[in-house]
Amino acid sequence: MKRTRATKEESNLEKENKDYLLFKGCLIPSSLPYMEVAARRALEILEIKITETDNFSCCPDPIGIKAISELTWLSMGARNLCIAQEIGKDILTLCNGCYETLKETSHALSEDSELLEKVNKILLPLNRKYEGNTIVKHIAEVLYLDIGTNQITNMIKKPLYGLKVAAFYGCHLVRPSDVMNFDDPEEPKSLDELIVALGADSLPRMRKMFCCGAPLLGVNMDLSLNIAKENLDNIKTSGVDCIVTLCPFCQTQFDRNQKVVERRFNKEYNLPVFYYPELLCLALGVDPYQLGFDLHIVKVDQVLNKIK
Amino acid sequence: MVDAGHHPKINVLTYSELEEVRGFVGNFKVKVKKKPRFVIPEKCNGCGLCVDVCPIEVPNEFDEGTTTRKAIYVPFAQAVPLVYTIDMDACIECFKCIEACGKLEAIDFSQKEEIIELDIGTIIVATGYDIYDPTPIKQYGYGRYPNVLTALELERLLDESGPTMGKLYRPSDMKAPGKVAFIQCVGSRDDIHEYCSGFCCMYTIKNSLILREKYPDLDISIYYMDIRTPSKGYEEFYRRAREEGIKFIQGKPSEIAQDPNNHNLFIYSEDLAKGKAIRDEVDIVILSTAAEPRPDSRTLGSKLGVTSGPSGFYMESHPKLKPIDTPTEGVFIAGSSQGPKDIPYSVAQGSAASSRASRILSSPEWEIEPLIAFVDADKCRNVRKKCGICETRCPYGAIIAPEGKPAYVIGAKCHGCGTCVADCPEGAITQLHYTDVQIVAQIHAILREKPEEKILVFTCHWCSFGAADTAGNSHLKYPPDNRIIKVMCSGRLDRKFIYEAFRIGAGMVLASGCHPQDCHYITGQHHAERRLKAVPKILERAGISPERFSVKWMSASEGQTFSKVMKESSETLKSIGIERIKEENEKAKPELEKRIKTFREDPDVAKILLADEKVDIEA
Amino acid sequence: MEIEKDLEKLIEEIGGEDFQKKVQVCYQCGTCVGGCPVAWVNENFNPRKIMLALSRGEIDEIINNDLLWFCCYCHTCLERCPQKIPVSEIIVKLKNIAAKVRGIPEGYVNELKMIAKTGRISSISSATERRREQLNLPKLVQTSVEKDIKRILKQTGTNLFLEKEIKK
Amino acid sequence: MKRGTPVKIDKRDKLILEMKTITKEYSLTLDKDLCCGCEICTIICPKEALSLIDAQIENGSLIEKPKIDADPDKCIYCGECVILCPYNAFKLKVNGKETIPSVDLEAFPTLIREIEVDVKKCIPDCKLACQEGCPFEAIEVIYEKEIEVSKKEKKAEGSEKERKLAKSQEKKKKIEKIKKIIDVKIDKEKCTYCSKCVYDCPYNAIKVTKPIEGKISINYELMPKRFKAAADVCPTKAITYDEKKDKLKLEDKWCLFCGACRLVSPENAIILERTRILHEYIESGAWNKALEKLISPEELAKELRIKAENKIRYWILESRVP
Repeated sequence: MKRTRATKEESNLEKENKDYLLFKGCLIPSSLPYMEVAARRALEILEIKITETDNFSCCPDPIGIKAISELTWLSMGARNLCIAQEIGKDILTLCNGCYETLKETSHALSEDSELLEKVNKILLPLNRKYEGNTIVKHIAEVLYLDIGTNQITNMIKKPLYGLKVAAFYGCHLVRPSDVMNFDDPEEPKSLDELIVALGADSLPRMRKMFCCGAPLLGVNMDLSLNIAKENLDNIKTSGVDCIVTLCPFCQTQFDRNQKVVERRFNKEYNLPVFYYPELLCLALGVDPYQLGFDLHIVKVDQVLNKIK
Repeated sequence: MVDAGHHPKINVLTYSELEEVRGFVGNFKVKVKKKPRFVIPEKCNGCGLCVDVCPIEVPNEFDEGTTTRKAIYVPFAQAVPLVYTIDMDACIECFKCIEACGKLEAIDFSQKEEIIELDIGTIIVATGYDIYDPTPIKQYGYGRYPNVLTALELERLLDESGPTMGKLYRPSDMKAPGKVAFIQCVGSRDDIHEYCSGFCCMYTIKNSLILREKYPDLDISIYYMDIRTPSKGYEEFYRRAREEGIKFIQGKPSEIAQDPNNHNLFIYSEDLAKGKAIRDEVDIVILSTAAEPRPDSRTLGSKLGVTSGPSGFYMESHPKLKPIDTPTEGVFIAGSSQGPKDIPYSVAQGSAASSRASRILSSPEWEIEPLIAFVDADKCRNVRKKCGICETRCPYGAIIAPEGKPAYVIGAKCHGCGTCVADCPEGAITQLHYTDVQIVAQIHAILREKPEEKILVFTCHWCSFGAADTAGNSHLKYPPDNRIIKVMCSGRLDRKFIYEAFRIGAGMVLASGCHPQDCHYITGQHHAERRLKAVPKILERAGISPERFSVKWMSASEGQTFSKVMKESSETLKSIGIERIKEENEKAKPELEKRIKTFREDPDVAKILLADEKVDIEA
Repeated sequence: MEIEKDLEKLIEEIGGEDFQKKVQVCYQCGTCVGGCPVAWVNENFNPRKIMLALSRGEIDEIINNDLLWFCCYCHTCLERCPQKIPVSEIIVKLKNIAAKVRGIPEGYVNELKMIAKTGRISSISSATERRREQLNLPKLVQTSVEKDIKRILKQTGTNLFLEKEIKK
Repeated sequence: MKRGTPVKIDKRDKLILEMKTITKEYSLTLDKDLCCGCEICTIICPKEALSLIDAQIENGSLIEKPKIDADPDKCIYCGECVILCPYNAFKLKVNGKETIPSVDLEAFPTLIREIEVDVKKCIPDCKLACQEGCPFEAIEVIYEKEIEVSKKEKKAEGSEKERKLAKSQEKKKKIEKIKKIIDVKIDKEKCTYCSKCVYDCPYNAIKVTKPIEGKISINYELMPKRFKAAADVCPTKAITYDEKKDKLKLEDKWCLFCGACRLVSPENAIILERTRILHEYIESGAWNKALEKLISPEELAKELRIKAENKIRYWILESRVP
């Protein structure tokens, strides 16, 4: 934790005019555009500039594609990193999956020169060459380390006092910890502190770092929903008003599949699910109607009413 | 403890720190820092009135923070001497204790730190161990979940005179628990501490049986990887625990979760016998944490000339033959400062150490290893001009160079590292049993046949030779092309030995010794490192590829490293090739000849050189 | 390029003996199972048993079992292993072998197809575009992505999984 | 983190230091809203566990008041800060109960601070000046009220609209009037004994004993222009800022001599000296030390001399010469 604190101070110094290359990913822009809206608005208000490019492909998926062929996974990841390298900017991702793929690819290729050579050979016909050491940041990392919770507290206009929230980090934000090196893998603090910065309360619960189960959606729906149920049970018993995620996969699993779990196990949860930038936007005073809350499957009205 | 305190011949110095040790076996001069306790022991009768009036409370270290103590305190009820101490980090100097003490006038706020000097014959180090703080193992939630205890905390709670008068409560709500679970190997046998802490299995079984006796209805389970019961009567004890209905579940728990509403704990683990993941709801979890060396063991060790192994515990002279002795004669180790051990083993070792010590104390004279150095007064240049290099080299102050007179060695103080020998510019100092003649003769003997195919390895007695020994003991394989010459310390390594080896055609030379912090002669390795730094450059200038000479530091336990280094060196040797080695050696000969000039001047060494050269010619 | 099916060669490719050695220090404590979300909901999935089989050289046993694909790659096992064995990473490597020897699950085939076609894992439909327009988001455009991705897939031999699928 | 290791919990409105063992729990809470960032606790803390974070001042006005930071490793929960904080911002709890062990064991005195209201002197036409003027909302006046309706003649004629308007105005004209003051309640938790109410009260009904006595003055030459931070920080409103004249106004009658204004002002611009602290009789080295730090050594010497004289008198009277 000490390490995180140190970087927090350091990066606060150099945050002036920070400009990132936005990596939208696949799932957010096509299926969950409301997440993109919130992220864009939040970054705009917090004065973080973003550049965009149309050249990015899928990150690719660290579960499916990596399982099929690690080399393909690395090469496609390296291709995306090449693009960032050409533009000369650090990558900002909105999704834990993209975050892991790009950060781990960058890490692996910087550590292992043989592997880098191998990947560059594959990229040769594409007229691309990866040099290594591209910096990849998750939006939570930018908010927590670059801007800092104090700054966020100072900027919010409508504090979310009294809102009880379950923080759901998602696996790949913090694990594997020696690659991600962002927050503690067992007892992370960043999202909790970010939530507290908005005036809301982040409540403790059992098995906070349990996987959401989304990676198994394409392999075995049954297992995936069972894992989601374990999480929803734990979240529900902790007595929160809503869930806050940092990843479109967790978001899908809890928002879209909540009803499926409810039906299958004959239970009722009724837990609205927010992407953290959505809550941030609300606290920063963005009009809820601009954020596309109607696209949420679990209706968020109860939460919006509570924070009014 | 009380007996020791009353014994006329035992002087107990508590609340004191070792400052400095000088001298040698039988004649140690020891400086001890007595910290001020602000209470005069002779006047204090231990009544405890001062404690009642003290307004400040801090966590009690003896009770592992399960309760508090006052700023004026005795560590524990049986402490010897039973004298109060004021903790100045907590005291606010209200002087209420002075008022309470009244006519006894035992409290003295003007006390200062005091250094006392003692004449000591032998020293036994028995500084014990520390308990690993399991907070970094975040998944077990120690420090976050109130109902997760360490085994030592449980031990205090179960003590009849402890903070809860021997009752076990859930710290979160002070209710009696219905179900408790022990988790074994917390912080040992993993990436935190590689070793097995040894006694945790037994104390867990002991505590589970005490709990069973106190609370017959309590549900007790023990999560373990292996239960280790290697000593006499231990396995029977384990069997008794099973008979008493204590559940043993094989499987290391992956995480402990806490129900935020009622502080109940959930253990998530695999039950290996069933082969599936299980969840267990319990009231209290007790972590059997690892034993670890005390944080200041290395600093204390360096004052005493006792080294620590990779795990941080003190190293014995020889793991099998000299388990109590240390490299410094007259200093012995006992108990858990040497490694984790249980009570009978500690008592046995303590008794052994005291009898080893009394051997020295009871004899009027003590024979030391004859490995000492002496100065040839005729050669010493200190007579002609101020030199005194040898004096600066000796870490023990055993060699003295008075102005205008030849230097001399105090035999009993000399530990025999040979650093002064190697650094004497005139070659005036000789070390018995490791004379230049003897070492050069070894070099010549080893390199008599096919020298270019051989790797000459210089090792120090304690570490790198130990590493070679360990490699052999552990049946590690490495190529047979190396030849070892042992010296007491790498500090003895004269550069001329290396030049001589190359001059007569060695394929490779490897100098080795201990890691900097482990040197058994305190600074010997440091001087060797400094001296050997220049060698590769000189060799390169002479025409010898620098990779043919290398320096490696390793500790006695690093058998793996030794075999790895030998394998690598062997490969380097092969990759260079005999032809090139021969060529290089031929080219370098004149330059090397110059560098060993002083050897030729020494008649005894010259004899060996000449004899060998004659053999060459005859051949 | 063709899908390699020789097991020994495949193991050699991912590091051979060293790869297997990584798990030989495993002392079968079960930490990986206790924290595994999949083992929690499915009794048969057991990463410890996978490590056991691997350390004994019984790799074909692992890859012939469909359970391997159930690993959800959450890295909990990797974080908590007391011997620092990268369990999840090892399972990925085993999955790579299994993919070549026995093929991949249907869900992943669809994903791969989508990637080969569009370079993304989710399609951009006109409905998506409409929704983005409503939310004032810029249009989704892609340039030169598909061609690049196809090349990468061909170079790394991953496209063979697709061809095989098409033949079916 | 071993059991009993103290921790710091920094919340939006509270700073908490906690030391939890199984049998005992200590917690020291600083209410950030009540704290004005004066220096008293940092001066007297015997273990230097408390420190000040400087205020933020922009263009002469206060952006953020000075804050107190605490070091959990140094704090020993002696409670000295609790006793001396003029604004009751600190709370010490042992096992959940509010108490100060050092006071119970006579290592620290309690301050003499009193407030008395003579309700008999209260006359209803004061318009509750004490309640309205209290900077800490600690005074609640309980009174009987009477509703007086102004009896303006209603215009009978006029359009309906006008009549409606008149009706609404009529409502507004209902004036609450205080008939009799029954009691004046002082919330001792909130009251800082600043004695502002004494001077607000037109009838001399309130008497206050201030715990700290001293002298304060402003050196206007050193004060920058348009500087109002000193007024912004003052919790008792003893310093006010006059916008028109661009001048700080000082009213030392209800100054608590806490020194918050001195902290935010330029050096030597505010001259402050604490001369006396009213406290119960006590003999304690720790208290003497606190006095020495808080008031001048000369004043301490005076106090010690009085103590010594008392002692001698006692000995003589009881003829118990030591």
